[in-house]
Amino acid sequence: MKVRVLVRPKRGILDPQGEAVKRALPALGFSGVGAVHIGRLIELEVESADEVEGMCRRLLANPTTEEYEWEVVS
Amino acid sequence: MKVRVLVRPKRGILDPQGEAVKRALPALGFSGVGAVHIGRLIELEVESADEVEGMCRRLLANPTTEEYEWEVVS
Amino acid sequence: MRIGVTVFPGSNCDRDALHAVERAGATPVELWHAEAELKAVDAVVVPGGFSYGDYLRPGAIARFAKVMGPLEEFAKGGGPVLGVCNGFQVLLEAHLLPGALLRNTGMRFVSRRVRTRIEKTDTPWTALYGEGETITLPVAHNEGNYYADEGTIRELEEEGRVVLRYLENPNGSANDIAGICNEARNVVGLMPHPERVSDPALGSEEGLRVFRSVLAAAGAKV
Amino acid sequence: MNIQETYTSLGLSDFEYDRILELMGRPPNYLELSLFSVMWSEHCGYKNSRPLLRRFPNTGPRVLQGPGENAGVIEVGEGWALAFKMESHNHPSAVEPYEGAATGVGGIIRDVIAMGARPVALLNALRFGPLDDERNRYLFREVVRGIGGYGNAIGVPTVGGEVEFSPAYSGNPLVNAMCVGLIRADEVVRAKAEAGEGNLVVLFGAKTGRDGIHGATFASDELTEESEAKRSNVQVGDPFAGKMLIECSLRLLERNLLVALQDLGAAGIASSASEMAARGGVGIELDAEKVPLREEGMEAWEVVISESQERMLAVVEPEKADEVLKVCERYELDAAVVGRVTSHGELRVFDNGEPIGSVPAEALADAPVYEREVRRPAYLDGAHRFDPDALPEPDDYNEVLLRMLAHPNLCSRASVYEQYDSEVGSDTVVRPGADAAVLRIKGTKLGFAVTADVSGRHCYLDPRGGGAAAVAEAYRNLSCVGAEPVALTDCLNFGSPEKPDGYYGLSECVDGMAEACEVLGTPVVSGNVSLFNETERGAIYPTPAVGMVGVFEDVSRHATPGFKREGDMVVHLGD
Ligand SMILES: Nc1ncnc2c1ncn2[C@@H]1O[C@H](COP(=O)(O)OP(=O)(O)O)[C@@H](O)[C@H]1O
Repeated sequence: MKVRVLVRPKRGILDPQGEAVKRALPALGFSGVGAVHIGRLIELEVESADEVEGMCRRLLANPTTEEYEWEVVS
Repeated sequence: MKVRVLVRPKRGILDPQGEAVKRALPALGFSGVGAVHIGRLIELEVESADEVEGMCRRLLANPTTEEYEWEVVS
Repeated sequence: MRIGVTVFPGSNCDRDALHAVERAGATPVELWHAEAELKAVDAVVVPGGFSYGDYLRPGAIARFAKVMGPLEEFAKGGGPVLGVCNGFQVLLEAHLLPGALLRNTGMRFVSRRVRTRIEKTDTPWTALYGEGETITLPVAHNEGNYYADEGTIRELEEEGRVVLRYLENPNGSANDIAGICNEARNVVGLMPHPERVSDPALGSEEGLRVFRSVLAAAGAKV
Repeated sequence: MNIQETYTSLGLSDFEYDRILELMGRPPNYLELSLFSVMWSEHCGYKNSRPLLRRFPNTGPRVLQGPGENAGVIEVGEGWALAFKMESHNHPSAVEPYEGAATGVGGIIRDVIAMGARPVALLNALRFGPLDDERNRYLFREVVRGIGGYGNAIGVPTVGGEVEFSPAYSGNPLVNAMCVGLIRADEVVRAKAEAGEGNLVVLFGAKTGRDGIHGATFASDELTEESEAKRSNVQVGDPFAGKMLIECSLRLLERNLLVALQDLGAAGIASSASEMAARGGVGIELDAEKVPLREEGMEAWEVVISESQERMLAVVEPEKADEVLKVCERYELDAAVVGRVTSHGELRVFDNGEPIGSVPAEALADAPVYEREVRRPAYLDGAHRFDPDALPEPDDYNEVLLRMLAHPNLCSRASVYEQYDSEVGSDTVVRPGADAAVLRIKGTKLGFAVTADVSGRHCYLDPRGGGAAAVAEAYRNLSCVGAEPVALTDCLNFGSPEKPDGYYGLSECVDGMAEACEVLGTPVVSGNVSLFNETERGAIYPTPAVGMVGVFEDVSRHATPGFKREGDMVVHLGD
């Protein structure tokens, strides 16, 4: 089955990438953009979903700075 | 409104991150994982969804190597 | 004295660290990532580079390598461990040190020399410096912006665990932190590269005392 | 598509197709035609530049290997030698700047590994259009990021380079990368598949995908709107795999497990194998189905001409093959025996035992050579009528000075080189910011200096003088840090040679460079040619980038710019 994991910076943690994108947008003529946050998208083919939670906690996200969510997509 | 953009390597384009993670997983004690693909998750606050498509094309994704999809999440 | 230097796939300052260890007067020992043994070393350096390409997050994959098991035990048993740059990132991922290293606020790789101050000399890796001494060290990294929650930062400061501080902050690091140690003070992580300024042929030897310190500390114990 | 459309789309002319028919004695199939198209492209076959390149001196007392191998090699002393080469990645960088620059760096590193050398220094020569244009800013930013992204991660210091901006490069940036490797003089490896029949061909490194199929043909075409559509086959660099490839290759050589080694570039396995066969005067048979693949459903012809990055091809004695595969496993690289050396002198490709292509290796190596028409361009007359005395006298010299210092072509390059790790390896004695970078050779007093130089504008206004000046500037830069200049590599970036104006610039620049090389005693030991650097708006300036290497007997005796002490005398040398 295919699993999708979304990893994003924890609230309150500095997100230099998001900041940089936010600053770049007006120069390209895009206005009206508020907060921008950038994280990671991880897509995995797994045999069972049992290990996904463990993988997220131990490897795919850094609990100090990031939060994650995951779902089975197919 | 809040928009979520998922950016991933185009099919056929080498995804060195995904390859490296996939190769490392068994040694980390995670078995039964097939393909792994790593991309970016971008979350934006926008006033209207009209400009999102343009932002994706011009800044958020690199159309040469990446594909993207987006949706309004709230 | 034998000092081990770990080699992960993608480590690229391993040879530099081995060279610095040798110049300091110790026996350099290569510790291959896939072997779960420390070869009876007296101290370990986790060198810089891009272990596993920095893919996923710097240090995230390396911290699961086989060599890390015995290394963690060694560290918990009080053995001196130094992480430099990517090595620092590995030690953070392995929770041997608190906090994390985020992207530089400038969003660019920074490679330059920066002035730093030795804040603490009661670690095995800084013993031969003077407290408050200023030294110039090279930095070269994408993710050197030290972050920890407020409580942790306060704890680090109060317990005197900020070992090295930038006088010219190149990356946005909290409290200008360039290096920290664990509670027991035997595990030190530094973002700048002392091994690159450990040879007069390259114009500076200001970093060599990092490696000499651990030798001196061991000598004192024997 | 009929056959003519097919070979035209592959960049072959009617004349060239007729010649292929003659050489083969039958019509080629698509795989065979693809091979000719790549091996006869300018990038690999030098069909427009070969007669010009013969004008360069390429021997000297310190030259161990001149042009013709993966890189040139010079002797330093005490048994040490340096292998180096410069190469262009202009077109890929115009299309996808980050990956184009990154794979350019990766490619030149593999050329140096193929000589058996450990890569120890990188340089680059860059050209972009003016920075007031968004696209140019994007190209500049991403190219620099790509060079750093690859070089920093693979752990080879980027110690120098040069960058200039001019409208002549708008839409056609130049990205030239140079790598220097260190090797024992008696351990230089050559990419010959000799030592006979029965030896095995081993492919190792990354898996093979559909990357950059026909990239090399594309690289020798003019950039048009249409090439935008070809972008899906962009190659992506993986410096992590590149790092493993360096360590693995050096370990294989150190343990004496290889007969020959060759990097994979344009047209992948097939072209590398044909080069090895041609150089060794042997044949090679490849089994496409043995190649480790990244993608499903690849056709055999795609497999053998794919340009996936981070791969090497080696010739191995059968009894050592297992050991070779084991070493590759240690470095977590894919490896497989994909073929064998034979005596028939052909490159033959099989798919599960079915022959799918067969070409005499010699024929592929024997690209046609064109002597083009040379005509002095009319613009030169106008350009030479410039009268400096007609310039108005500035009111305020201070202001003019400040404006000049702030000009992108004159200002500090720190914002570029601070994105490059210039010290990894702990051998960098003089970092970027001086006239040339200086590195030491560990365990000895020896050292070397490197620099990259050229002024495109000078070459445009006076091709012969500009070509000579590029060599002379490099020579001066090395002298200024105290090194003895020894030899150079170059990358000839020009417009279309099919236009007499363009060919004039190329021919004159080469003459000027050759003359300077003769006079200064610095032979050309390697190089690369990038032609057809044109957009709808015209050709770039003639830009023959020069990368020169000098040596020190005692590297501690180097000099750096910058005034050292108050009271020292300032002397002006020359006129
Ligand atoms: N693209 C680049 N990459 C790395 N270093 C560069 C680059 N461009 C310039 N430099 C470095 O900046 C310094 C100044 O460059 P330049 O102005 O071209 O010097 P010069 O005119 O003395 O040749 C040199 O040390 C050079 O190596």
